[in-house]
Amino acid sequence: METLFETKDLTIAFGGHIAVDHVTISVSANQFKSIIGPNGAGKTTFFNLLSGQLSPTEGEIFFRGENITKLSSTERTRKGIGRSFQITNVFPNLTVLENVRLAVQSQAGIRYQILSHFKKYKDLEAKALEWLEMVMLEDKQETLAINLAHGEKRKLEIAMLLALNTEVLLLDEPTAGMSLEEVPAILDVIRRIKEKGDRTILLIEHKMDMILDLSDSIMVLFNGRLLADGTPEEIMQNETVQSAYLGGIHS
Amino acid sequence: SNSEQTESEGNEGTEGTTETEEAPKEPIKIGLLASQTGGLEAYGEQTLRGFELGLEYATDGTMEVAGRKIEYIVEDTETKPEVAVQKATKLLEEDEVDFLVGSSSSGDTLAVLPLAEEYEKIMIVEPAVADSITGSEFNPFIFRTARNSSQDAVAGAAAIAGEGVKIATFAPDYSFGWDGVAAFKEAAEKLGAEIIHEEYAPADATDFTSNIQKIIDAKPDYLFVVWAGANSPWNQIADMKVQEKGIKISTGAPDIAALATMEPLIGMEGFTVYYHDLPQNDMNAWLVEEHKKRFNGDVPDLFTPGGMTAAIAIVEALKKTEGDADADTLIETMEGMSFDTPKGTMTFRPEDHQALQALYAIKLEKKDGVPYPVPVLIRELSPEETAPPIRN
Amino acid sequence: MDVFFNLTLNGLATGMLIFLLAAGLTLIFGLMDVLNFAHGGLFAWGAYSGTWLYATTGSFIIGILGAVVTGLILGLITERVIIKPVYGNHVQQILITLGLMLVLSELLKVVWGPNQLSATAPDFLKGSFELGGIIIIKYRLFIIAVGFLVFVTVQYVLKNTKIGLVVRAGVMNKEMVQALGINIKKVFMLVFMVGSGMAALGGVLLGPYSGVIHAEMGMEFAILAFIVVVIGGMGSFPGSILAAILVGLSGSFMAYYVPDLALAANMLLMAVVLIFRPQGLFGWKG
Amino acid sequence: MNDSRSMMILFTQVFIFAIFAMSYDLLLGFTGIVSFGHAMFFGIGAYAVGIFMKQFEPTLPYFLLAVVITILITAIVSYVVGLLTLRLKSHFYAMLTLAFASLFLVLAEKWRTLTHGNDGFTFRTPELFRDRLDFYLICLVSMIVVFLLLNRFTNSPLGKVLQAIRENEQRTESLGYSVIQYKIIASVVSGVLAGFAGILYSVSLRFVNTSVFTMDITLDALLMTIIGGVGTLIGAIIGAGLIEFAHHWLTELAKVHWIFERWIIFFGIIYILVVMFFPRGIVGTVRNIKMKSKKRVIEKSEQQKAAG
Amino acid sequence: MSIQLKLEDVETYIGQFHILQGISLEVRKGEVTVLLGRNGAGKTTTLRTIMGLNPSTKGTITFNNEEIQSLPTYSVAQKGIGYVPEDQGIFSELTVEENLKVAMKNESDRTKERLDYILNLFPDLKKFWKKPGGLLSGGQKQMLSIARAYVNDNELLLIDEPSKGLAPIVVEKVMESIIEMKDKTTIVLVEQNFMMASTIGDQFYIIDDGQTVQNGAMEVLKEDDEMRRKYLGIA
Ligand SMILES: Nc1ncnc2c1ncn2[C@@H]1O[C@H](COP(=O)(O)OP(=O)(O)OP(=O)(O)O)[C@@H](O)[C@H]1O
Ligand SMILES: Nc1ncnc2c1ncn2[C@@H]1O[C@H](COP(=O)(O)OP(=O)(O)OP(=O)(O)O)[C@@H](O)[C@H]1O
Ligand SMILES: [Mg+2]
Ligand SMILES: [Mg+2]
Repeated sequence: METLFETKDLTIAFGGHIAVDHVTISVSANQFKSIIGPNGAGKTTFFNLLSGQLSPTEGEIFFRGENITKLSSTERTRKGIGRSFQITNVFPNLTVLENVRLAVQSQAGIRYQILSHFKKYKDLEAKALEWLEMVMLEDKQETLAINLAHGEKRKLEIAMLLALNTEVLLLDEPTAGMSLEEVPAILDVIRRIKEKGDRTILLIEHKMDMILDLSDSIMVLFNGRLLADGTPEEIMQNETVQSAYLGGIHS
Repeated sequence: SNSEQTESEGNEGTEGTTETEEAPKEPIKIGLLASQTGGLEAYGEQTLRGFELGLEYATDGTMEVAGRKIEYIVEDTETKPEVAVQKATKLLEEDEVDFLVGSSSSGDTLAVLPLAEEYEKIMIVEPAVADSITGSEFNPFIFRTARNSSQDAVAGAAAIAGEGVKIATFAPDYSFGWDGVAAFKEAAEKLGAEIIHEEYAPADATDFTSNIQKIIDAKPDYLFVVWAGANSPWNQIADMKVQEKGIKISTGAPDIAALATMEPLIGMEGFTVYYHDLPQNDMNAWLVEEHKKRFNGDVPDLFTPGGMTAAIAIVEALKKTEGDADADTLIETMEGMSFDTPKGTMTFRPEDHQALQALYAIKLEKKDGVPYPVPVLIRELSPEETAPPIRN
Repeated sequence: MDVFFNLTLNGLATGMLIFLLAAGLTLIFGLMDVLNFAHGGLFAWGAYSGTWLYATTGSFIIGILGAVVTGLILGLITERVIIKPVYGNHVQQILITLGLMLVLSELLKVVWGPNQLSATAPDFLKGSFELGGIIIIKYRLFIIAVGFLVFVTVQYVLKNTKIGLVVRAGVMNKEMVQALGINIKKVFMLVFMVGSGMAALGGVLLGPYSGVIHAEMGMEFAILAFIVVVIGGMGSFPGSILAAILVGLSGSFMAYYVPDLALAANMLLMAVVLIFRPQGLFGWKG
Repeated sequence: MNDSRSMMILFTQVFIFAIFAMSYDLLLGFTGIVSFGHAMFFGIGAYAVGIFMKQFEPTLPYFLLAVVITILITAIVSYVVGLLTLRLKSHFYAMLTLAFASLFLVLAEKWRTLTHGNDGFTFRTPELFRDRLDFYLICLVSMIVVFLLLNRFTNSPLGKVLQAIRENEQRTESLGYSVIQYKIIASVVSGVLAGFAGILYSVSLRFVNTSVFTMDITLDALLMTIIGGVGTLIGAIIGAGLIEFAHHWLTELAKVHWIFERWIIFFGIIYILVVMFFPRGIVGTVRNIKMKSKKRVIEKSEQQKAAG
Repeated sequence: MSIQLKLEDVETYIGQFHILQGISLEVRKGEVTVLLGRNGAGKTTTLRTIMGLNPSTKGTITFNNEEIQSLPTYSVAQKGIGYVPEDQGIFSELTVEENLKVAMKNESDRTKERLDYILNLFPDLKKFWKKPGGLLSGGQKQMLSIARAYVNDNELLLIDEPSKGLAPIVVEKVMESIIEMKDKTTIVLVEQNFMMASTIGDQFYIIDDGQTVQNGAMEVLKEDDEMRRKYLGIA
């Protein structure tokens, strides 16, 4: 299988605290990989390094063989690495539709257009609506994002990522706080994307059933270090994972 | 075109006939620009009071000259050039004034000067002090009854400069200060003095001790201070023991409110534009008397006689033209015109229309019953003596 | 060497004076994050009321206390009427406090007239003495002492009570602080009052420093206070005092050694500090 | 007729400040950047014209040259200032712009051969601007053109990204927009337009002095924008009108009744009342009310549907 | 068992939106009452209304036989009600220590004891004692938020989705801690993790469209597949 991206000795330290510690992985195209690990293990930080929110103190990141370590998050998004955020991160005083439309607009490469009036971009809006329907948020399209309930914000977050239509999707606890009823629906969306087979997905989650259900492979971070990387079965057998992460519930 | 309009309107009632005594004449209108709000509002108030009294005095209370009534309209410039221009335009366009008088700040006045020329109306500048008003920015419609920076400087120099005297200057770091020092330097050097140090400080500074330190280091005989504005250095000059180090201080005495802050400088010799008991003449006596009567016992202040002078200059000129307010006629009349003022006789110099006037060499003294140091006359500096160079 | 000492001492004193002016703003702007453009109005009211009280009663202490009380009262009214509706909204704060500033400084003229007033120190603080070539101005020593005292007191209170924390927490998340059982409105009101009282104290102490007070002094010194709070790092008292002393010293030394730049001294200092430390001297990172 | 002449001058002033305030709104309302130094661009324009008209000839070619120079300088300065948004956040950025504007003020004060310091200087303008009616029309047209341009600009895809930056800078970046470039674009457009307003201002006065670089000028823009309603453009125009006219009427009243002699108090009270009754500025609040009543109508009809 | 908290027909508007349209519930002392419902149903708003953060417009809220619906938030909190908000409400520029310090009502030995207990429960917090709250990981923030509500002796705790973002082993610990303190502290819990909700819950209420539509003992819900499917979308 073709390797889509890889990290070499990826490391970041905040002051004295090493949050990600020499992590070397490679992810092949169209794979579904999950990342698990205790709170504070460095999962989100690892995403931040991949998406360019943070730059590493050491190590490199390659995307399709190209070294992208020095690229900004903007450039990485344009290259095809999109992400969602663990802490809801939307445009609070814009409507739900406008939020998604901004993502669609970026995806369409309409960035510095001044002359053509925005209203002409009906199809952008139509596309944005499609994404909203996909996450079951279409009836909230005129609501300001700040007024959404928590779970609704999570859905918006996902819609914005999907609208970017990037080849790589980095999903940071997409369903945290989402209701029991809707988790399956969102999982469905993710599954469908996976099944189309043209996306590479990295997922951070603490919901083990979901991870086991979706993942081709799982990597485990512990104190910033890569503890294990393997198939779901292998990982579930891992002693440390059992005792220090899952605890009694899954044993 | 505007003056045509005024005339045709003025002639409406008497169309076809030559002017006769009985025909009711249009009033003379004067537009007064002054700061009535903001930092300079005290100056504005002085000018206004003086002007009102001046009109009364000059017309013997009739408020008429050559058969024409005199009206005046006051506008507040707020010490902002753009407001000054707006208000001046309003006076010229809407009220169709025949004269402008003003204003309290040099900046406002400079902004208005071109309007006088554009509308061909006489503007009496009072009490703005910038040299450039009758210098580089001069136009023939401008007459100034106020003294200018150079006159101040000449007076200041006359009070202290002499052969071999070493002088340091201290002034705020903006046009007013630079102008004042430059003019002083010229005048003082003419008298044989030497300017050994020029010190400037931001006008709004809190701490002047560094500047004073440098002046002390320069060891002059005199320190000549050009200062205006509320934030004054007098306290710190006293605290730094400048006088104890054998450096005599000199400056222009300001208005009464500011004199109150000059307690530490008692004994200082300098000059002033006006203090109410300095000029000894009937008109000044009248001014002091009337002013007290009208403004519950207050005496006229630094710029009150200036306002009065501006009024008198207008009335005197109109008397001479028999009520004709045409600018060209007025210019011809006023150039070289001498007239009496609370400060004695003044003369509009023909070249730059600056009124030559007396200033006063004074000493600050403590007087019983007066809550501020009082300027006491050393000698009157004659108009000829204080005549500034012509620079237009 | 004498010159150096003179410049240092006077710069330090001026710095302390500026600190006194900025201390109230460090609370109101730095800690509470209220862009209070009317702060200068409080200086001026402190200065006028204090100077007037001193002149009428003959007691400098009464003057100072009177100024502080005036500041507290004005602070109370201001907080209740003007600031309370606009917490957390900088745009509205700018407009409403600028309005208040106009009202405050014009009212001064209604009460005390448009003229500047002279302000003097009491006799025991008047004048100066020389100590081996160094001129020491008594009032400046007094200012240094008061400044130091204010700094120590405030620092002690902030370090030994939760109040500073509560205010900062309240600015970040007002609801949560209340959900923790704290009446944040009352805390804000008290802190605002104290800040206003300190502004008035700065104002009344400024009077004898320059010898005059005038209605326009407010805006002039308010900008200086804002500079100090920002380059010190928002809400940090050690930052404010350091920044104030830097402003004082740079003013003093620049006026002596590079007089051409003295006019720009404060702004240059601020530009340099901010370009090299974008969060201010004692600002938190991030 | 005469009365309207005087009004005309007032309106000219309104138009000029409306342009200035709109340029400020682009920063404050649309991009979320607070600047305390906007006067620097205004001043650059004002002085460029003044100096050219004074030092050379008051002719149209020189005027145009002054315009070009203004555009160049304001563009360069606003580019640099815009770059600094990268480093400095909120208050710190605002204060830095204040420092820059103050340095321009000092420069104007000190470079006396050119500027005559704070006394300033008068100059003649090209023939075209001498008639006040013509100039009034020029300013009116300029304001309309600037409004239309900015309206188009802010409603363009680019403008939408600016609003996104105002809302959440970091998120905008991760959507694939290069935030700093947008901020610089906004800064430059705003700076150049402010410079243009400065040009018109000094032409209207035929005089320029250091007051064009002062904090007061920035505050004017700030107040007008906020009173009208930030992020609305039209609000900046209404704000400019309101402030200029309130000012005009209050000073007139001062002559009529002594109560208004301290008219500045009433001026201050107006600001306070605007915040209390129009918390989002006049346009913002009115729009809000309209939107609410529209929603209510929709809700009602929905309820009726549900009931029916 | 006595009823500690009671809501009767509570309605709440946010702006002009009618969010709560009739919430009635009874919370018994020493029990864990779980609020369930889909996204946007009004669970969070219910907790916020109890806290006085979104004041009710109708109905009564009684806590220990005292009506509290018109009290300001801080008074409600002072009555002994602790709150863990859904968005964690961390003071991001304050350190972990300072976050806890703001929350502490006093510095008694009892508080210190509780602090020890908390730091034992969440060792991460001890590790990052001096770190600004905003820099913590998502789960660590959640721990801090819970910890803030735990430092005081509260009679009632309102906890909004505590398990969100926590590693399974930590969820377990939180569950244990809740069970442990049940006898002293009554708990109202909003929780999407049904495993957790059903394990520790005694009573349940289902909220739908701003109304309480079902309630009963947790045991009942566990058995009733139909009800779960209808309101919670799970079987
Ligand atoms: N900007 C930062 N500065 C300092 N420390 C940080 C920063 N970001 C993260 N950390 C620290 O790095 C560690 C890893 O954090 P990270 O957010 O990656 O954890 P995580 O694995 O995503 O945890 P969780 O499951 O709780 O979300 C944590 O201890 C956190 O406090
Ligand atoms: N400030 C607000 N303005 C307008 N509507 C709001 C506001 N806050 C919440 N809402 C709406 O109120 C409804 C209930 O919100 P609430 O947060 O109580 O739901 P919830 O049950 O907690 O949902 P979740 O499980 O997603 O957290 C939602 O539809 C939400 O959109
Ligand atoms: Mg995380
Ligand atoms: Mg919720």
